[in-house]
Amino acid sequence: MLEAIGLGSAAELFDSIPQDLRLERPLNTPAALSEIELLEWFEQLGTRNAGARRASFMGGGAYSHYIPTIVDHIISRSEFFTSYTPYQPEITQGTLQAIFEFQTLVCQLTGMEVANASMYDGSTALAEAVLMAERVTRRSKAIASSAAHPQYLEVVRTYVQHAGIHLDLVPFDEKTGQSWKALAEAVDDSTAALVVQSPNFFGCIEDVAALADAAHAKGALLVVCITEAMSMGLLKSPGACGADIVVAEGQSFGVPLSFGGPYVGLFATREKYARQIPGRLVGEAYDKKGHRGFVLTLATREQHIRREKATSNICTNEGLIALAATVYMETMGRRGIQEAAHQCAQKAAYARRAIAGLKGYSLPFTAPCFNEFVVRAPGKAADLLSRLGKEKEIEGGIALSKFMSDRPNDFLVCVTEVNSRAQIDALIEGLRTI
Amino acid sequence: MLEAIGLGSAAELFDSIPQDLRLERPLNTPAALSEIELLEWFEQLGTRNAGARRASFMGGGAYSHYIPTIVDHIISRSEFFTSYTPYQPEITQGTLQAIFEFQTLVCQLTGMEVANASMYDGSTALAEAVLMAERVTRRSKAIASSAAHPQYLEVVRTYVQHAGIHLDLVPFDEKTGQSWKALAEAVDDSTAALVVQSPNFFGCIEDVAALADAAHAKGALLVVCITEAMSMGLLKSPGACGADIVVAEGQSFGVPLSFGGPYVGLFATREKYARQIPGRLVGEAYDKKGHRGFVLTLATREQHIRREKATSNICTNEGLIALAATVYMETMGRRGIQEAAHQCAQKAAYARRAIAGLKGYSLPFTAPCFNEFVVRAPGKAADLLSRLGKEKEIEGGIALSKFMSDRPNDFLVCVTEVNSRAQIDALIEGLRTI
Amino acid sequence: MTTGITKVTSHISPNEQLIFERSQTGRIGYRLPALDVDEVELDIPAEFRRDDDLEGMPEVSEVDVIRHFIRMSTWNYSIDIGMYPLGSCTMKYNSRLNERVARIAGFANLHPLTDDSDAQGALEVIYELQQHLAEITGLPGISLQPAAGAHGEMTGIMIIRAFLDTRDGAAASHRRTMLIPDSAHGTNPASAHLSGFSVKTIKSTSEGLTDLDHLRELCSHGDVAGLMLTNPNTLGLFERNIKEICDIVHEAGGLVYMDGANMNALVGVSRPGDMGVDVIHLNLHKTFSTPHGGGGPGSGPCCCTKELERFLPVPRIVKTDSTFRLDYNQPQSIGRVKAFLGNYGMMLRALSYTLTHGNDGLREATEAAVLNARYVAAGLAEVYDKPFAGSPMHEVVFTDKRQSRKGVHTLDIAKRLIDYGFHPMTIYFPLIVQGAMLIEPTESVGRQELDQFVAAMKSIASEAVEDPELVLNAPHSTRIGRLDEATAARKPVLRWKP
Amino acid sequence: MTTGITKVTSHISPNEQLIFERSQTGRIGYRLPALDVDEVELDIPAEFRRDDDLEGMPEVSEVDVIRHFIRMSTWNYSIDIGMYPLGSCTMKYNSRLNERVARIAGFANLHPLTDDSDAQGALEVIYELQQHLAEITGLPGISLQPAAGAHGEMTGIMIIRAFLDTRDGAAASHRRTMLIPDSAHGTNPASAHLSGFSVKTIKSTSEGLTDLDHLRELCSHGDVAGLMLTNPNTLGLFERNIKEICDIVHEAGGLVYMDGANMNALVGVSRPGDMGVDVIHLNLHKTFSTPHGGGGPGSGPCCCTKELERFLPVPRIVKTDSTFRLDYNQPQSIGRVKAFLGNYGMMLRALSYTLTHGNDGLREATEAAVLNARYVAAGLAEVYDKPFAGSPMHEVVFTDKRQSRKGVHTLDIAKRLIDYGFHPMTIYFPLIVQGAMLIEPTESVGRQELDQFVAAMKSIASEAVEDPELVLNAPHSTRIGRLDEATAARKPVLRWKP
Ligand SMILES: Cc1ncc(COP(=O)(O)O)c(C=O)c1O
Ligand SMILES: Cc1ncc(COP(=O)(O)O)c(C=O)c1O
Repeated sequence: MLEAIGLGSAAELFDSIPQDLRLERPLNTPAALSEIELLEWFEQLGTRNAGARRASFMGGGAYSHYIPTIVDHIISRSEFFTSYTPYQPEITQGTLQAIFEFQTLVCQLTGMEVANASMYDGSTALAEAVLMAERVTRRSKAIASSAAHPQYLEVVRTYVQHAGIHLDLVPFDEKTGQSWKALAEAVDDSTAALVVQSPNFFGCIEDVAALADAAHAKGALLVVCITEAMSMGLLKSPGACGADIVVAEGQSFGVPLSFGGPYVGLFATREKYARQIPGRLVGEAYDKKGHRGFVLTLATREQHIRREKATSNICTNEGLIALAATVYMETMGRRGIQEAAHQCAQKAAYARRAIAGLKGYSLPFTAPCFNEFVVRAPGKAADLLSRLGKEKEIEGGIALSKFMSDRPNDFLVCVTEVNSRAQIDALIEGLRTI
Repeated sequence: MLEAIGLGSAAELFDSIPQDLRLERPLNTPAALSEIELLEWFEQLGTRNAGARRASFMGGGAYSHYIPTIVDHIISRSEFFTSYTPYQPEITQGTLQAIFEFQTLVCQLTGMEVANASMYDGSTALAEAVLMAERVTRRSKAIASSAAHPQYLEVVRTYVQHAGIHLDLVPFDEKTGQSWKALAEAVDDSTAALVVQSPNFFGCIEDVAALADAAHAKGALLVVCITEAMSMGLLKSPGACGADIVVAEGQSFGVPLSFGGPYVGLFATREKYARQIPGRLVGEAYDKKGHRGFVLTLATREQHIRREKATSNICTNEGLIALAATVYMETMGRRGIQEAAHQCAQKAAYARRAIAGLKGYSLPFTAPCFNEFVVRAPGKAADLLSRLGKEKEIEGGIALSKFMSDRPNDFLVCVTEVNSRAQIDALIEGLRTI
Repeated sequence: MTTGITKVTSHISPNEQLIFERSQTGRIGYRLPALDVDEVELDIPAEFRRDDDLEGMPEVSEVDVIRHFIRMSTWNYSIDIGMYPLGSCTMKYNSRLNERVARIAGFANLHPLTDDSDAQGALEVIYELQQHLAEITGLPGISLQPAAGAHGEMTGIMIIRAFLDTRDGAAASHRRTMLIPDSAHGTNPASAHLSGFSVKTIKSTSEGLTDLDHLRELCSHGDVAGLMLTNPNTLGLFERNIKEICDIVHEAGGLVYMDGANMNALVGVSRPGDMGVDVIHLNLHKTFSTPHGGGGPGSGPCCCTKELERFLPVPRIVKTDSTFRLDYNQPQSIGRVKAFLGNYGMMLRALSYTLTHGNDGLREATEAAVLNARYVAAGLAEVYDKPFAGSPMHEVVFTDKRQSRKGVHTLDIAKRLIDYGFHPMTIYFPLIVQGAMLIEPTESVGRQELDQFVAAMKSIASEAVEDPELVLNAPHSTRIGRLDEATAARKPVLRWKP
Repeated sequence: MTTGITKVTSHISPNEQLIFERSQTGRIGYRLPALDVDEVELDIPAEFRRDDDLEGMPEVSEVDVIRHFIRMSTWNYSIDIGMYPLGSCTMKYNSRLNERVARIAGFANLHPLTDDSDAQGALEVIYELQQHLAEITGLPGISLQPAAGAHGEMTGIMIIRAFLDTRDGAAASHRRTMLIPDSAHGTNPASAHLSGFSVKTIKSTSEGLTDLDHLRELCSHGDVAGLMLTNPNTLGLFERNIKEICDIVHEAGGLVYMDGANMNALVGVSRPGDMGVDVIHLNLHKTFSTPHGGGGPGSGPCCCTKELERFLPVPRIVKTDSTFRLDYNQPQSIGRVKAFLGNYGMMLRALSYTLTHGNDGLREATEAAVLNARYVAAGLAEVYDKPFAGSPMHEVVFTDKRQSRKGVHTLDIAKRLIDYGFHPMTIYFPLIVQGAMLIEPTESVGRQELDQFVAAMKSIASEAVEDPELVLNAPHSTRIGRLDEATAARKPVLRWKP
């Protein structure tokens, strides 16, 4: 082929690069590995992740739920995972219809009217929600609950730091573990967004409806964030509570933990704000013969057309993960999501009650919870948990000291439908004996 | 739907079954398991197969070779694994073209002119070969090497017992481990088939060309059987040696050990015998517009048309496994199969030489081998191997006492490209120290 | 032409040559580790070595191979695309979970000659599945060694022969007649022949059932070794006289073999063992949902009475306390029918099927399968000729009698169905029914698609009247049209040549 | 109409409704273990509970779901079907091996908040990949946290801002101008805006390169924070003056950000760090072959100079001896841009890519990618307008200038390509080129298919002359025609409603 284009050597392909900028040595990276060698190497590295093998009660924004086998089979279809963003609708209807179903499912679960095709994850979705609230209200203050996921709050801070948005955090109630009262009190006429997570980082359910009234009374938008999407199978939808923007992490719906990603951010709002939504939207459309199809629409919001005035800079989103969530939601369906949520809540209640009864252990917060709750240990939670791991092969939860230096003995426990009673009893026994 | 067909209950669906033949109780099998429970159960059973975890030097008709990742991806395509036998060519060209390629690849490797769409496995293919030889020659005696795979010989015996075919076994040479001389001497004018396996069960390479001459001189057919298909990457093809029918076990080509099956039987012969072949054949065909396509052809040989006069009773064959073998042969390709065969032979030679040098160990047979050879241990091979397994986590080979009571100390060692030098050295060290 | 076609639309479909036509010298699609032992001169003499340098084997890259097969795959119809009404084939949904189970390393990497003690988990699977099949068939003696239905037939018939030879000694040589209904599948006579029996055909009655008088007549000569019967038979009808049939054969000194290909109509509802059947084969790739894979692999367990158990192939699997072992010491066994233990991977899938369905789920599947067939039968009765009045079980047979008056035959109707987006039903089988169309929806299809199927068949029936040419030249919407099979068979091209 | 169409044929394609239109009350596709703890009354008050019984969520069986998605999938074009010449998108082959690696249980089941000591293997993967990317870019400071290219841009630009604020203190408030070429991708200005910069546009020369004089002019006001440059630029041309460009910006007190979306032209051949670039993002879902997945996920590592390293997002990964830990103590960091550690699964795939290619393989891939683009450029030059003379790197831009005289525009040519079996190239980007067609074959396509592509493009060019209507109404062979996007945007229907 070189001859065909009149070149003598591969090197000549790079003539347009100035001599002094050409790398004249081989890259200092390893020589090629065969499949056998590569798999051996990765398998061996995998065994050095003890955490992945243990019965786990870790949540805090990433959850272990059962993933039906067909989810991975479907997202592994060549036509889905090796396909590009559906800019050519005539040959990407499969992806487009799946996204349209995803948007619908997200609307239905959140109780909202419009949802987009996905955001990077829950944390960036929350940040984009705050930016959107500023666009909608033309106000520059955001008030957020300090009981929201600490990493989510960090991401919001990063996103808003140069957007001229002032971010206020309100404390949570040390008794209940909730923050809605303080939030309701803090909202004022200059508030763009009231930001609450429910269930919050401590697993405590907030009174979202009350917040909606408070926010709307001052002309602010209520932004509701959900890290445990499964909770929507049991708890009143934010939409029904009056939320204006709902963001959630969709990992609970058929996405493996995978050390933190890729996950998928859900973003939903009211019809009237549709043109302020960040990211891609798929809509219904018809061809000349009247056949129904789907297309990417309202593109004038997006960076490739609106450039610096776009509603966001997002381009590539989490397509395949949104597909996994779609397959999950459709396979589990109406009854499966209810059943899974029900089992999460029941098993968590069982564990919570039993742990509360252990000598030296207590529950610092009184608010109702879904499948996560904070436990106060007799000693340092971090040490306790690391011993639980090493001695009992149990990941007992997340030490809050990771995020809050003033809570050395507290840890967050999460229980889902995949935790058998035997596992829960082993955890309780472990806590008792260690 | 019941109403739609005028029934009141599901029970009525079975009115045509006499009352006394209806099972009026639930089946005495377990109640339904969920995916979670089922996978846990099977995973746990899997851990109770210690043999599957060990470095292995077992061959004897089933071999550990590297399987490129894409093989399983392709055979897991819905369109391949959930498709039926391609009786409707207009909507099964994918399967048909793949089989046509399989037939071609088998012809090329075996050096023959026609190959069928697959048999159940190597052993049944061998039995069918003997039956075919009888049809072709109208003679009723088959002479087989006693150095062929013992289980293959058992299967042949079962198949021919009621077919009026007399099966003679000739002994192998205790020094060389070969049987071709004895076979050449045994053939006579009433012989339908001379049956030889090369490399034979002991790994010894037979002089196939010499046998072809001997067989043809008496008007008999030479049937060559190959259990280690990889050997064809290095050894002269049976076709080139003058074989009339070649059968082989195709498991070495991209098929997991899977405790013995499903595997795939290769069956190839001369053009002139095409209409005597058992099983399905795919051929080229054209439609009215002149488009090339593929169809099942020469069906008049088969049971669904010829019934008791068919060339075989086979109907369902090993389609998907033949596809795996096809993907394997095409992915490895010309150079990959040569390279894998080369590595097998080299690593086997390395191991063979080293073991021969161990105190108390010897090699009973002198014939050249490909990747399998017999070792004589100082003591009972079965005990030695079971200790190797339990103490060193190595499957050191196959004790011949499993098949031949008169060879207590001999065992069969197989080395392939997946056995690293470290593994081979561990085996040698294990033999030395145990 | 698209009148009433709701299930499919026309779209572009990729072309793809033969891999050999794509091959380019020097391309590779594999990578192996470098040889890690010092290369030596092998003791294999030159005349034993290949000298063609594997000329003609393809040289392609990995992406070439992927595109090659992915493109070709899109030309196939499959269960995952939709209903597959192939009568007698039981094309039901293949669960992904079963595929996953079959790939668990502890099974996939296990060598068949591993010592029993290091393969206890694998042996337990075999034992457990045998228990389930024994309960489902009512026949306690099981061998999972046969690789497919026909293989199971051969095994079963050889068991009958072994039994007779043992029972009657030399006299058995006069019992070499196997009775087989004219409606039987071709593998039945072929398998009987393999076991050294000559076949006599039993007529079917106008009802579509075994003709008892003819059976009695045939049984009156003392030469009957046995009967091979499919039940429900290949017309989808339950042999209501099965008990009497078995008695007649038994009284004549023969045994009864049942072809279990149609067990999807009976699981959890009725058991061959209770009917008086002596031996049966099952098709795990039908009733127990292991994938057909474009033609295989299958698995054809052979199930028999206690009395016949001793004749089953070796090895048998034995459980003592909680350990399992293979027993080769069965002097009366017919011997091995296959190397190793059979198509083990299919056993894993079948066990996963019975366990995920559970006992109630197995019966419900049977009910749904029969209900769906009845629903189609009712839907088509007014437009197509239904040769037998009896209510069908899991499959129903129609004919082209009415359409053929206009010159439209079963083959044409089948091809036209393709334009409607359906895989055709089984055609021209059973042979006794002129222009047979044997329809088996299975339980894996919902009412909506059944309605589409019935509508398509009705639409074709009217096309046969209004525009026969349209049907005669079908399919019109596929990438290739009807192929010239006659020429293909006359001048067979069975391989690519350089 | 099928003149010269060699790559595809028309075939039936299954239809499929929305899942909601398939839903039937009572159907289920899941099965969970029975609740194994005693059910208690939860302390969740009624007003906090859902009261809509999840009305409207689908109720379907497992086989319904499988058929639903398998059918829909067949409507998609994909890499595995063929060449995907989307300029700027680098649609290369996605290795199955990488997918397998990403699914290894030790990684897939690992919780992101696991203690470092129990996740050493996972952390080593991150560290190792960072080493490779640092060597490839020549920029030692790496963060793998950004989830995509645009996310990496935002991160990089915020790092520039943090640097300036630290260096200049209050004075930095006068440096709020980000220079961006008119040919840049839309994410560039959008990302700059997110970081609080106002954008000034730099002109391109008639050669298609950055206009140095204009750059100097813009840099003369003291307000320049930096420059965002894509190299090779979005016209596929290497910015031959890159060093000088960097000097100009640096002298003006700004920093240089390079959009690394086009690194597939440079890996192993030339390194941004050696060009004077301060920050760059990579797209693992382009250059490093992680699958696009119909729109994502991506991964957009941010790579910077030693000097800027301290501003990278937390946590950073630190290696001491042979153990790895996450370091949160980075006071000057811009902060977190995403929860947890980024799109980890993509890191596994990318590392698998660099390791299986090896250092020589990485360079060979670059050579093949550029060679393929050159080959297409040469093949099309005579029939399509090539607006820039310079020899392209990994992608080449053409326009519809000649065809538009006949009223045939880029969109029409793109749609007509679909009839020829190809996914269209990137169209109307970059915006500065009227009717742009940006073609990037990548290394994952062979000469045969390149020739088919060139032939198709030439054939369309002649159709544009001989039968413009044919092109204007394309595509003709797809299951749906061009959709009315205007109406879709005017009256958006963004969800199914009961
Ligand atoms: C009634 C009947 N009997 C026997 C068989 C043969 O089974 P197999 O194809 O598994 O050998 C079949 C399958 O086609 C069948 O339908
Ligand atoms: C030149 C260029 N820059 C930036 C981006 C944005 O990358 P991403 O889509 O991963 O956010 C793209 C991808 O479309 C691109 O082509």
